Amino acid sequence: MITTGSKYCFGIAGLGSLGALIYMILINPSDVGVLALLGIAIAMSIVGGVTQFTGDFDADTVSDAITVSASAPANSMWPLLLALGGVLLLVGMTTNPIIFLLGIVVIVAAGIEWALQSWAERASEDSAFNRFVRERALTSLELPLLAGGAVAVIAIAFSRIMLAVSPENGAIIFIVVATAVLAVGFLIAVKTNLKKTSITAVCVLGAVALLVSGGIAGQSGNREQLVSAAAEEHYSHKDCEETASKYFDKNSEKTVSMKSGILATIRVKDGKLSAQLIGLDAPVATVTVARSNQATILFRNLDDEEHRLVANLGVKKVGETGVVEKIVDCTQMTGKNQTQALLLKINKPSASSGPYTFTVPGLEGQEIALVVP
Amino acid sequence: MSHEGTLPVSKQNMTIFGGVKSQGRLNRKKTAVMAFGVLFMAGCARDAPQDTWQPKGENASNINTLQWIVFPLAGVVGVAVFALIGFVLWRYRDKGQAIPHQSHGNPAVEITLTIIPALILSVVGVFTFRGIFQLAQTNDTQMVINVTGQQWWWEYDYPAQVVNGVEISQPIITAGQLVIPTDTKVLLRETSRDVIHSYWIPALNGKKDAVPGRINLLRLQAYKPGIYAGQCTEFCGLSHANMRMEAVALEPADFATWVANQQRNAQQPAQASLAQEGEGVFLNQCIRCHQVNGLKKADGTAAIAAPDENVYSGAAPNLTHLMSRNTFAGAAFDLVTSDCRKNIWTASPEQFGAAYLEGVSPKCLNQTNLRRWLRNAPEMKPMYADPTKLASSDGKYRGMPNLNLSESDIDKLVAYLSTLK
Amino acid sequence: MAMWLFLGSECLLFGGLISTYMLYRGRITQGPRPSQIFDIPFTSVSSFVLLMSSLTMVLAVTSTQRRDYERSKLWLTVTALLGATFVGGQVYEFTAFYNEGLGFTTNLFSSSFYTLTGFHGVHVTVGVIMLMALRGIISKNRDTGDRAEVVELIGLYWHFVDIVWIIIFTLVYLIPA
Amino acid sequence: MAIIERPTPTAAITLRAPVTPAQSMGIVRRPVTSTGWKSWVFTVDHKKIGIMYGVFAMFFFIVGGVEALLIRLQLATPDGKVLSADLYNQMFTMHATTMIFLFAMPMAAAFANYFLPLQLGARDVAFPRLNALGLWLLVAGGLILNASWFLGGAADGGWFMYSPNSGPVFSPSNGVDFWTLGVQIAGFGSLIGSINLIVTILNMRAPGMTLMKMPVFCWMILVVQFLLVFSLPVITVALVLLTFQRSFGATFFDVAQGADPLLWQHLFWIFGHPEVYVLILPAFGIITEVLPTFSRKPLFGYPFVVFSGASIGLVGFGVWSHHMFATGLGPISVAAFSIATMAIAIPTGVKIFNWTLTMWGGKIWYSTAMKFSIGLIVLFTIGGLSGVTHAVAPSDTQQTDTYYIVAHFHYVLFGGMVFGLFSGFYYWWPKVFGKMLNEKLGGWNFWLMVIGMNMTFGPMHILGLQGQPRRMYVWTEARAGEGLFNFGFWNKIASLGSLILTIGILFFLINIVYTARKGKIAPLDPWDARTLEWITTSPPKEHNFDRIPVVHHLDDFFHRKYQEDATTGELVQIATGEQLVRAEEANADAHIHLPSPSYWPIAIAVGVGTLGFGVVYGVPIMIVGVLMILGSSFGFVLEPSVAQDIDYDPPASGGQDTKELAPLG
Repeated sequence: MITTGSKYCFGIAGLGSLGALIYMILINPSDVGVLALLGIAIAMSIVGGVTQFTGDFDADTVSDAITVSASAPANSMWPLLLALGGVLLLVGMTTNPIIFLLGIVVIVAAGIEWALQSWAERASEDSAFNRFVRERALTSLELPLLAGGAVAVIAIAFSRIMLAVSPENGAIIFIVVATAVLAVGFLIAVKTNLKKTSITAVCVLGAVALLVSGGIAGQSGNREQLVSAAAEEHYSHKDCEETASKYFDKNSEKTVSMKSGILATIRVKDGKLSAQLIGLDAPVATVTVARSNQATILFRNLDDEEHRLVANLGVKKVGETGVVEKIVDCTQMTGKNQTQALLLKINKPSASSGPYTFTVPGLEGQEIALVVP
Repeated sequence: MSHEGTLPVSKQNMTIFGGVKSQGRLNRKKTAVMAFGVLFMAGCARDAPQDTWQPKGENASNINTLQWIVFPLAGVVGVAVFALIGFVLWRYRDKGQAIPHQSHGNPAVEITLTIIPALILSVVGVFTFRGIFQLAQTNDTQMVINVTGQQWWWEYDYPAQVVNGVEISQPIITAGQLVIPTDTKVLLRETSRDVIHSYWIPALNGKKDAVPGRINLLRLQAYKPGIYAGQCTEFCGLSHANMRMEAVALEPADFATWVANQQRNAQQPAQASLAQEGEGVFLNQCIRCHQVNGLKKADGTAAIAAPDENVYSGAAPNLTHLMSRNTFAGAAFDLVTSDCRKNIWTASPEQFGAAYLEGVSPKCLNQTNLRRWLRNAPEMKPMYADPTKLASSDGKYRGMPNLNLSESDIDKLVAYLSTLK
Repeated sequence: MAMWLFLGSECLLFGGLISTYMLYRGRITQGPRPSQIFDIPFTSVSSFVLLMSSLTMVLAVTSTQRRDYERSKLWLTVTALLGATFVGGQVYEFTAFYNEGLGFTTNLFSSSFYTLTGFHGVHVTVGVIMLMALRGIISKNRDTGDRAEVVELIGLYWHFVDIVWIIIFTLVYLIPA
Repeated sequence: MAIIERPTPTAAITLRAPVTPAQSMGIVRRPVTSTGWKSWVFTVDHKKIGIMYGVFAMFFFIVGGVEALLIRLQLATPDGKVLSADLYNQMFTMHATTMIFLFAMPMAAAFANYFLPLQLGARDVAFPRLNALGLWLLVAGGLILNASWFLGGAADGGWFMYSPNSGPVFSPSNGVDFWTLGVQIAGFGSLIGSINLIVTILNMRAPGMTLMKMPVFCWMILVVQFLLVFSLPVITVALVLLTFQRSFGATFFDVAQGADPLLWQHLFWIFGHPEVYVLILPAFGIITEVLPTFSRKPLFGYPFVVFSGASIGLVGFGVWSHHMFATGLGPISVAAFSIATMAIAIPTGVKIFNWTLTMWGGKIWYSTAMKFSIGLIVLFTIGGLSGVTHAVAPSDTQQTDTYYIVAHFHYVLFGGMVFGLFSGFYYWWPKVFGKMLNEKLGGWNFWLMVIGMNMTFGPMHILGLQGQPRRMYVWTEARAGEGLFNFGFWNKIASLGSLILTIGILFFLINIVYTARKGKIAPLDPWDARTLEWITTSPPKEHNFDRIPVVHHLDDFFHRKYQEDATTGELVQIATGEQLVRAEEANADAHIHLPSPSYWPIAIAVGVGTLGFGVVYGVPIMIVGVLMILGSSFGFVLEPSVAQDIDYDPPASGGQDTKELAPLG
């Protein structure tokens, strides 16, 4: 015999699969929505199977119990939430997949809560026991999910606000929010005679303020500076000129963390360029780097002026027009007694478009040959 | 049969470790038989090319000295401990004696037995300390060679330098066989293009890993001319077992000859010969990865290989002087027939140089191996060369794929390759 | 006892991550460098917020020990809110960095930075969830065992996460590469 | 969420609501009255968990053994054709991984779980449900590791998984993903288990048992658990970095970005070297129980053995780089690690001397358990001495990554650890199953294993010194040397030896079956033993002890049986073990609280496993896994350790969690 409870579950499962089918045909067969609806269908059929199997919803005994039950079913907000979820689902289908997903989450949560609550309410005639059963079944899911949801909402809303305002104001807002939380906490702790309603009011107010400003900030988008940074890709290209560039050389490195596996060290001292190879004591005029091989070159500046090391790696043709472009790589501007590393991996031999050289802009006429056999 | 005076004893020592000690306790009565067996083995065992107890150069000799301290010491300690255990097991077996006195130990004995091994080890420690710094010395280097490992072969590049008065004016690139002059302190600068490999010529020195992004130094020196076998010893993927190398030591004069030859470009094959057709095949296929110095395209420009576009490591062996080496494909296969190989490997130090510099003569060429390789390389040496499975490595091969050459193309190629002296 | 051992183990976990970061922070072939994008004033504020939450956690522990459960609920909530604010600050920081061109896969600095601070952020988030759940448990009266001890243990965890952040803040943000 | 669980089950929790009898909780009831397979799957009893660890480990011992046999078969002849290069690489990777993570560690956990509370005189471990969680996480890890065989190939980077060879380019199959996840999950299980065991040892010893009156087995387990607690997080870091690299495109081991491949090696070996002691110390602990029992003499120099074990553990953290002598560390660090490595030989030597001197002056009973223990001393000494030869770093550069090292660590791990575990099997089988393993079959088992082991791994010393590197799917005639005793000869001997070894182990399996069918019922004190686990029935009751023993001596059980005669000073037997057990039963405690079974440990493990698959196969599965973990871990936390009355069907009116014991006449 199919019990009432499992009928309910199987019904939802059927609706879910129908929804999935419609969704698949109308919108997009590979969308995540289909997966979600099918997931609901499968989950509900499993729940239905379990209830059928355990007979917890057995209508015969339960209906008797209800008639003699002293406590009427408690007020429930789950139907309301279920409806809300349905609305979100419909709205989301036409507008935004995130709203759609939210709808699914709300429906699943409300459905499970409702189902288990109604089951628990019929579990016995003792309402305290019923509440206990419900809590036993659900708190372990409710607690972490609610807490996780709260963290997510706060973190996302807060970060949207911070992204929208300037960094200075952001820091101030951060301080203000934190202080407000602390202050309210201390206030409540000290003033023991505060009314519960006023506390609740403050909390609700805070929550609403956070959500609303977060929503507005999210709509208005990121602050100008971040938008331009994303669009212009400030740090993605290296400027190998003689003078310092705005972004690439901003706060340039002073030391390197690589100490091992240095192929060669190139120094500038008294305006003179010199190179030394690992394993050899005498300075060399040519640095040989094996083809396609990762090589680390250290650049050490011992002069007062800032310098950078540039590796000139021949030319390449760009596009079909045959415009020739130089291939260069370089370190940042390096101050006095500072060191920077240049990581090179050269795939083409110097015979192909060479010669390759190391130069330091500003020290004209000096170079160190770079041979890639 | 070994001619090294120290060898029989070292073998005996090794066998003590493998055989007698482990089973000595099990069957005391057979110990004598086993000891006899050890002597017998010591007489019979022939040298394996990668034996770690037959140093042929200064660094390996230093290591060997240390081995000769620690192995016998360990052997003596082992025998003493086993004698003690054997005695206890025999003496205190259950003969129906009363339950013994419940003694809980004797601190004086305990402390003595802690101090004795500590003393022995500190002696070993002093020698170890000296050995480590001896081997790490690089400041009297006479020659530098860059060694680069990749799946699954070694590339050697000799930067421009003057060695024992012989000038290497432009870099030499070769693969598979490392050629060094005798009695010269050679510094290898090891690195790798893909995964970690390890360079090991047991007769010349211990091993040192070739780590990508790092440069590790390893010093080699060979007393006498000869060919010394080695093998990659850091697991490096599919064909790790097939990644071998050989170090060839030549008298300085012979080395000069070798350098002069290596610096020459490849010769154009004779007009209208099979080899010239082979050159065409090479330009069509092989040049994608393999460089031959001096090879020109039909329009007269230099042909430059682009392994970086086809192979993940971005390198393939330079074949300009293929026939000057007697192995190929990461020293895994012989380029010479087994008879010719034997002649080179067993040549006396005086004759070795001439035998090696002769290269692969037409009668010595191992056609079977070379043709099999050209027909289907990954079948001979496992490599990641399936064109359908290259998604993870940017569509590039790791190793040489099957080129599906026709038999006539293979004939032509073999003719061409054998001109690359 | 078990918590102490667990935290000891966690020390090594963060130790490993911090060492990785220290090794890699200067190895940059492309993209922004740490000194170019860190916003020290902002991070100082968020560190301060996390520190304050440690204070409120202490208050929560003491009020639980006094069996003043109303206050302990209050302080737990405040701690959780401050923690959530910190997490929000981290989400902001990550988004801002990403916009400036520092993706997770951009360079070695970015991978190790995001992994280290992300791991810490996950620890804070787990802590906040535990705090909120603990508050729920207390109000539902559904705790198992000694309530004061439970709060104290979670407090221990919270302080640990805090101390780790101070170390990270010093090593990652304040000491220049 | 270990933190909320209470160490000791306290009295029943009172319910706020009055419970109407005759109502059960349906499916949300705890599995308190389960029978059959459910009584194992949901159990929190340390003995059942111990047995399950053992069965799991034994299964993977056989799996790993088959892998090893295939390897030996491949290498018996030059250019072997049994396995392809790819399959061979997977085989040796999984052989090591299986043997270390799925056999050795779980088997040690089996002994620790079963005997630790018994030797300490405790009713259970400190956190029984965490104990179950540790087991199920290990099972989840093991399944994930081995699932890779059927899902596109197992990991092929060696158990050391050196980067960059383990990166997405060089190992494109999912094998390495499954490997990293499996090891992470199994490692997490071990971490939980070790925290649990440390708390058990420190908090739950019987009254009177000071730390220095604790059996050495417990001491060794304590050291091992500390090693695990501090080394597992380090490998977790390494594995997380690798997972992020492989699954999310991070750059940690991307050399083109400037990464340093040695980072992996350092992280791995900071874990990997203590791991060696994690594997060997439990075996040391076992034979330190067996040797005194069968020599009828207390351990020689108990404090020295304890402190040498602890110092092995401590120094074990400072020697990891000796696995990296060939990686170019620089002479100063090589020298430092070389010396530290030699130093660790000293406490190990102390142990060997103490074991030998324990037998000195004894009355040695050559039971199979004793034979295996003596086998351990001898074989481990060989492994230890060959270890000293490569503590000498220059000499190590010739030996590392050759078969000499394979020989060394198999003497240490097979000759040491496996022999110790087998000694434990024979010694404690009657305790666990109430039947004696057959001694005659045991003799065959022992001698075939000794011969097989020496034939397999002995020749590998010679192979290594002759220059055969490890991890090669084929070896070649060209490098084999000439004469009779070349690679070919020794490889054949080794392969033949592995067959003999297999037969030896088969004898053990035969012995198990024989014992189960026709085995002799074990007396209560078959070995005239010395420690507390023998003061209860075999197999022990669910609550372990009828009365918690009060301890006065090291080897308390022995001292309850024997006393020195005041005048002659000779030992006189005053009671048999049997009498002591009966006396305990007669004076049994009236109320004993035991923790109740739980669904949650296995539920969490299923969630973690799902999360693992999600990392490989996509975010939706990950989310499902996370939700499962969240829900079940909160269920775990919110559940009292002892079941409530309403958990029973029909609900009890109180007291069902309390076992009422009828005193036996």
